[in-house]
Amino acid sequence: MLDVLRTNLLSPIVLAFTLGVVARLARSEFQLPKDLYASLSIYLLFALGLKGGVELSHANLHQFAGPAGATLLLGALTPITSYLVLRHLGRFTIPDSAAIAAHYGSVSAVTFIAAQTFVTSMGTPAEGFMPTLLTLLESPGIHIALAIGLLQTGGGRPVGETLHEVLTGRTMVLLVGGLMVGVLMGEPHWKAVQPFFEGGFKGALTLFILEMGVVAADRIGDLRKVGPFLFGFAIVMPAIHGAIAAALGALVGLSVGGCTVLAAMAASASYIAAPPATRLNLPSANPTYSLTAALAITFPFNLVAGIPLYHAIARAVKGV
Amino acid sequence: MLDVLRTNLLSPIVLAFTLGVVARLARSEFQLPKDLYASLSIYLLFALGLKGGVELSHANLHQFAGPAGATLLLGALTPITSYLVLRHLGRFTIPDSAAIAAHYGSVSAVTFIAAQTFVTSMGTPAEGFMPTLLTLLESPGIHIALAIGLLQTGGGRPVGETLHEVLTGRTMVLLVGGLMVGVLMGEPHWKAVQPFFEGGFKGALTLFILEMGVVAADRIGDLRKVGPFLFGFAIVMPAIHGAIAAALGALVGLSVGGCTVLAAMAASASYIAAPPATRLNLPSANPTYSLTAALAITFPFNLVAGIPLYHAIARAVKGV
Amino acid sequence: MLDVLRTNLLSPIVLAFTLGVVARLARSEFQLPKDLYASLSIYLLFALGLKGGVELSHANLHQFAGPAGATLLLGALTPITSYLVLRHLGRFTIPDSAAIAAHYGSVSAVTFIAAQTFVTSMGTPAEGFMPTLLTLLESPGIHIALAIGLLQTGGGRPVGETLHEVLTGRTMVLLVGGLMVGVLMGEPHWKAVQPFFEGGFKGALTLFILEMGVVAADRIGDLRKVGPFLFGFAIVMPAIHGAIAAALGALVGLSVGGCTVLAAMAASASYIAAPPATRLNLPSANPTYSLTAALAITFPFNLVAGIPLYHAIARAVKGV
Amino acid sequence: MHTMHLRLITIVCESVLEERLTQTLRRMGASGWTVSDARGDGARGVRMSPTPGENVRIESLMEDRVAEQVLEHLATEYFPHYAMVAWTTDVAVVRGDKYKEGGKR
Amino acid sequence: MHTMHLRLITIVCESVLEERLTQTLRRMGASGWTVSDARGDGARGVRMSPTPGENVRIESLMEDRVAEQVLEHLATEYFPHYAMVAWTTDVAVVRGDKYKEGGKR
Amino acid sequence: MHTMHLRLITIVCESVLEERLTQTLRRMGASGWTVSDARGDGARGVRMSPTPGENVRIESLMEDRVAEQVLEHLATEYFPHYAMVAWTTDVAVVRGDKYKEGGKR
Ligand SMILES: Nc1ncnc2c1ncn2[C@@H]1O[C@H](COP(=O)(O)O)[C@@H](O)[C@H]1O
Ligand SMILES: Nc1ncnc2c1ncn2[C@@H]1O[C@H](COP(=O)(O)O)[C@@H](O)[C@H]1O
Ligand SMILES: Nc1ncnc2c1ncn2[C@@H]1O[C@H](COP(=O)(O)O)[C@@H](O)[C@H]1O
Ligand code: NA
Ligand code: NA
Ligand code: NA
Repeated sequence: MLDVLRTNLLSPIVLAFTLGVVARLARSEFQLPKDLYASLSIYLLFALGLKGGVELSHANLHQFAGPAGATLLLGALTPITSYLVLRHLGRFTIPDSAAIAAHYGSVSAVTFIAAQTFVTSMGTPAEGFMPTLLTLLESPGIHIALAIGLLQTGGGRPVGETLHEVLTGRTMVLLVGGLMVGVLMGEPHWKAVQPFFEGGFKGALTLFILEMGVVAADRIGDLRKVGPFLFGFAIVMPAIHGAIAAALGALVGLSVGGCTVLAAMAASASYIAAPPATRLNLPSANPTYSLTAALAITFPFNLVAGIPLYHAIARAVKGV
Repeated sequence: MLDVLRTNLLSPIVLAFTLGVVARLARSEFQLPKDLYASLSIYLLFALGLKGGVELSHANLHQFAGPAGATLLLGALTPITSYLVLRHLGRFTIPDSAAIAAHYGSVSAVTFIAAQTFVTSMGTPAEGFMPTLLTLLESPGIHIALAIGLLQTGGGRPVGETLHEVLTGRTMVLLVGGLMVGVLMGEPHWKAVQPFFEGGFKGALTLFILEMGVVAADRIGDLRKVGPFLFGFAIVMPAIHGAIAAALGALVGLSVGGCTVLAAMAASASYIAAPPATRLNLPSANPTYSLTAALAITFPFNLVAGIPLYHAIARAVKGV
Repeated sequence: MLDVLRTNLLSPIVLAFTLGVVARLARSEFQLPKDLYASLSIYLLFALGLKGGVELSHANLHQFAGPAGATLLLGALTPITSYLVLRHLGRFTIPDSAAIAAHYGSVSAVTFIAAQTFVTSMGTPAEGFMPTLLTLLESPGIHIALAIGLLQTGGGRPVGETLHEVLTGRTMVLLVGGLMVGVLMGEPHWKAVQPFFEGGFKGALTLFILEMGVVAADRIGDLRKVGPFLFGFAIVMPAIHGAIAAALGALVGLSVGGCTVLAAMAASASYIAAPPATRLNLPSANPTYSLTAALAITFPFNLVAGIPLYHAIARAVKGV
Repeated sequence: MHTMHLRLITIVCESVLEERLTQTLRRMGASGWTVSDARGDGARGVRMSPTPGENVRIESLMEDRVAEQVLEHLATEYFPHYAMVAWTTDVAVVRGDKYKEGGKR
Repeated sequence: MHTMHLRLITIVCESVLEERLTQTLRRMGASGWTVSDARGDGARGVRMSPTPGENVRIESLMEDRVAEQVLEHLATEYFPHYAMVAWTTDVAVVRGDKYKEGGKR
Repeated sequence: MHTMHLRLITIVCESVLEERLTQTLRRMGASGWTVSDARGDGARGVRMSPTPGENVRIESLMEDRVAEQVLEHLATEYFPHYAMVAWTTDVAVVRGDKYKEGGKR
């Protein structure tokens, strides 16, 4: 376990994140141009989708139903546990509890990618259909959490609008679209675009995560505002969700790698799809809470310690 | 032929275009950042030029005169046929006819690239000097069409200005410049930059065409405004121009691949160089007509059906 | 030597620079999108740092002290010689002399990269720790020159601010940070990101330098304003600094490649870190002087003739 | 030159509101709008997007009466919740009819 | 602080016109201009570039008399053909001489 | 709608000054500012960055008195050295207290 942690700490991803944090703490003005950040994220998501699609076309689809069910279950469970803990233990307001729950009920694609990279380098690659699970997990949690918040406060704009925004957002278009393109085009065509979409993947991810370090560190000043409860929540809740997901994954027959990645997904908090949806639907929720927790606490926790932890749990429950 | 069509339909290029269209029709807000779109287009044009230049330095130049003459002939012919058909059969105004003719008299670099990719994957690569022909075809058609329009209406700003703009525009600088750099640097230097300019080419093209799908679908609402005549024009005229070009190509000794690519060039309509030139010179022409026809009808037609069609014609006229 | 010059003139780097110049002189509007330019520079610096770090982890560190000392010496010497020559021979005002000296006392990362590329292609690669030297050379010269200027005029804002800006600027974060990430991650992790950071390097550099040609040519009109003295200075001073650095490099045991690169660094003039620092600290200095000299004279001089010259000098002093 | 007086309303707000506000402007009678990207800092200092300080700057020419209603609407529905400022300026336009509700479109 | 009154003309138009309009401003006597990128929607709704809604926003400080002439020129030469709006505002500047035709440059 | 009159100061300058000027605005009593990227040309025509014509456009709402002081400060400290223009406009805002020095923040 310690060895694994060390290997993980010296991976380009974790090092680049740390560099971004250090630069920001040294009050450097450094940041990626906005369009480069967006471009990298488009590239990463589309590459992920394409590769996932190509693998999906080889995948054993009768093994897919169980994991898909488990994923949807997690998508319903995690926003509810998050909401209950925040509202009743943390004494947050209804809008704040629902807004934070929307973030933790959804998923962070970068955490997913980091977990995929990690399990591959550990020699325990995940199933080919994992990116498909990612697309299943993104949206439900946001809607369940927002629904709770809106029902409790009795306000809200048409739910259809939000549903549409999330389902047609950048992540969905690129992931689901990429998956379909990948499934349809097959191996020979994939070979032609592989140097671009696979060869450059890890390097582009490194650059992207460098900026995530800057952005996360930018919020370190807000950690005070967040308070000790939310701080603890942002570490303990992911760990619990991760453990549940790893066990559930084992139950439905996922490999060690698959369990680890599913755990990382359940444990992660969205910071792309959830923020605008909550901002527009629960305007009285304080965005500082959810974004600081998701970006400055949970994301680095998962990157540095969470993923190796879920891997250990997955090995334990799989008995290897 | 059906087999070829199927292979083409499942190519990353056509699939990515379709994904962009579907995303837009589902009212997704997804689009590439403006600067990423521009960057990809710069990369593609420069890579095209460089590779073309390296190939040109090996090419059999005494075979070049015929194809060059054929290209210039097409550059003079296609704007005139387009203008006459639009004005006299379609009953468009003089400015509208001239503006649309300027688009169809010039050439779409992306269609050219798609055709190159297609013939290579069909095992019938085109001649090394094709990118040089592309540079010959871009400019004349625009000027001839604008000249017709301005002569007929008797207005217009100094023709030198427009000529200068097109000749020093992005496409020309990158294509002609890239060609020269490619010719001069030779093989060993090319090897050093090849991973960047060749390895990434098809992947970058896929991403670029994804956005073209979005942009094209954005104009689908304008198809009504365009009317049935222009709709038919935007499919039939390219097919005719393509057939003429394929025959002409065979006459001057081009290979099947070369004939196909020349046909795709003649059939394609510019949506980069022509729009600003017509907008500034023929302000009373309605840009909705030309852009919708070029982008939302002719471009996808060529991509999906036109290129395989020209290939079949080229095989027929070459008797293989 | 002539052969070397010819090979250099036909390298993609020099050809791309020339293309940019020619396009601009033909009054083309072509330029890279601002964000692409920034993105390429971020990529190049970070790739340089990473690769340097990986090499540094293999480097013979007891050979490092001498070159490091030599570099710091050059960082103190070059701004002073520049200032004295400009002020007393060139009769520039104090602020103008100091501002130009700040540029020539610092270093141009692109010139460094071009020199690295050149010596590698000559079969005389430089030491693995050269990027580390680059980081040592960037900052001191700027501060020494500004200090001279401010002491002489007796104004100025807190020196700490400027120091902080330069030390936490983009170049430093990416180079120093990249070096550290590279040292820490080691070979196996480097392999994973190498296709992105090494495979694409030369191609990306070519595109970047194309834009530098445009930017340099943009200032050709300002050459008149610069006057014959500064014109001569921008060629002769680098040559002298380069010769001194090559000799100093030989003295502290650098290889021919290392001497050449050190010379190119000393000879080069900063146009990224120095301009904002001088603009904010010496507002009465005319930025046209320093930028035109650095970008439109010294940079192309080094690229085309300087680097081969320093290579010849390095061979001479090393007696090979 | 015959000019006409109109009000220009300028709204600076979190970029997430762009779509919603321009639709609101249209619904309330504005004939058009212009948007540009901006960054800024103000009283609220909340960070509403992962990349902080991303604002949009929306401008719209309209009749005084419409401007009044828009300000009213913003003050009630948006000011309490969102990082936002808005101001109006007197401006002169040529062919002002275009900007009137029901004006030639 | 001694200030002076000038007119600020703001033109929002299709980006293809940027070069031509700034040259026109200079020719008609403006001492300078500022341009930023914008997007928008208006009465015309034509899409004039492959990527729709790409506008520029041009601002220029000038004397009232010059502003009149510029508006006149825009109204005759450009308004009928191009997607465009323009308005003028009264503003106060320091050292206004700089902006006068023939003023110190 | 109860509105209040304020001054909007607009500064267009070399982008290198952004940080310094916004800090100055804050120090002199402005409650916030909005910045967007711009390009332009003017009397000076010096090129102050490797990529020429990169300006920023800074806007800030403030009381008349503060605006006076800011203009004064710009005119003395910045105008002689930097490529820059600044102007002020009369605008109306809702809930103007927010923008007063010592106003609710
Ligand atoms: N006094 C001001 N002048 C100009 N813009 C302002 C001012 N105050 C706030 N803003 C802009 O409005 C946004 C939201 O402000 P606030 O709601 O005060 O946090 C800021 O990010 C600024 O872009
Ligand atoms: N009422 C308005 N207020 C602000 N900007 C407008 C308005 N109407 C049009 N515009 C801008 O002017 C451009 C052209 O408008 P139009 O000529 O009306 O199609 C639009 O894309 C908008 O950016
Ligand atoms: N008359 C003007 N109207 C609008 N903006 C101007 C004007 N003059 C100068 N500017 C802007 O201010 C910047 C600096 O101007 P200057 O100090 O005159 O060189 C220019 O780059 C323009 O963006
Ligand atoms: Na989650
Ligand atoms: Na054509
Ligand atoms: Na130097």
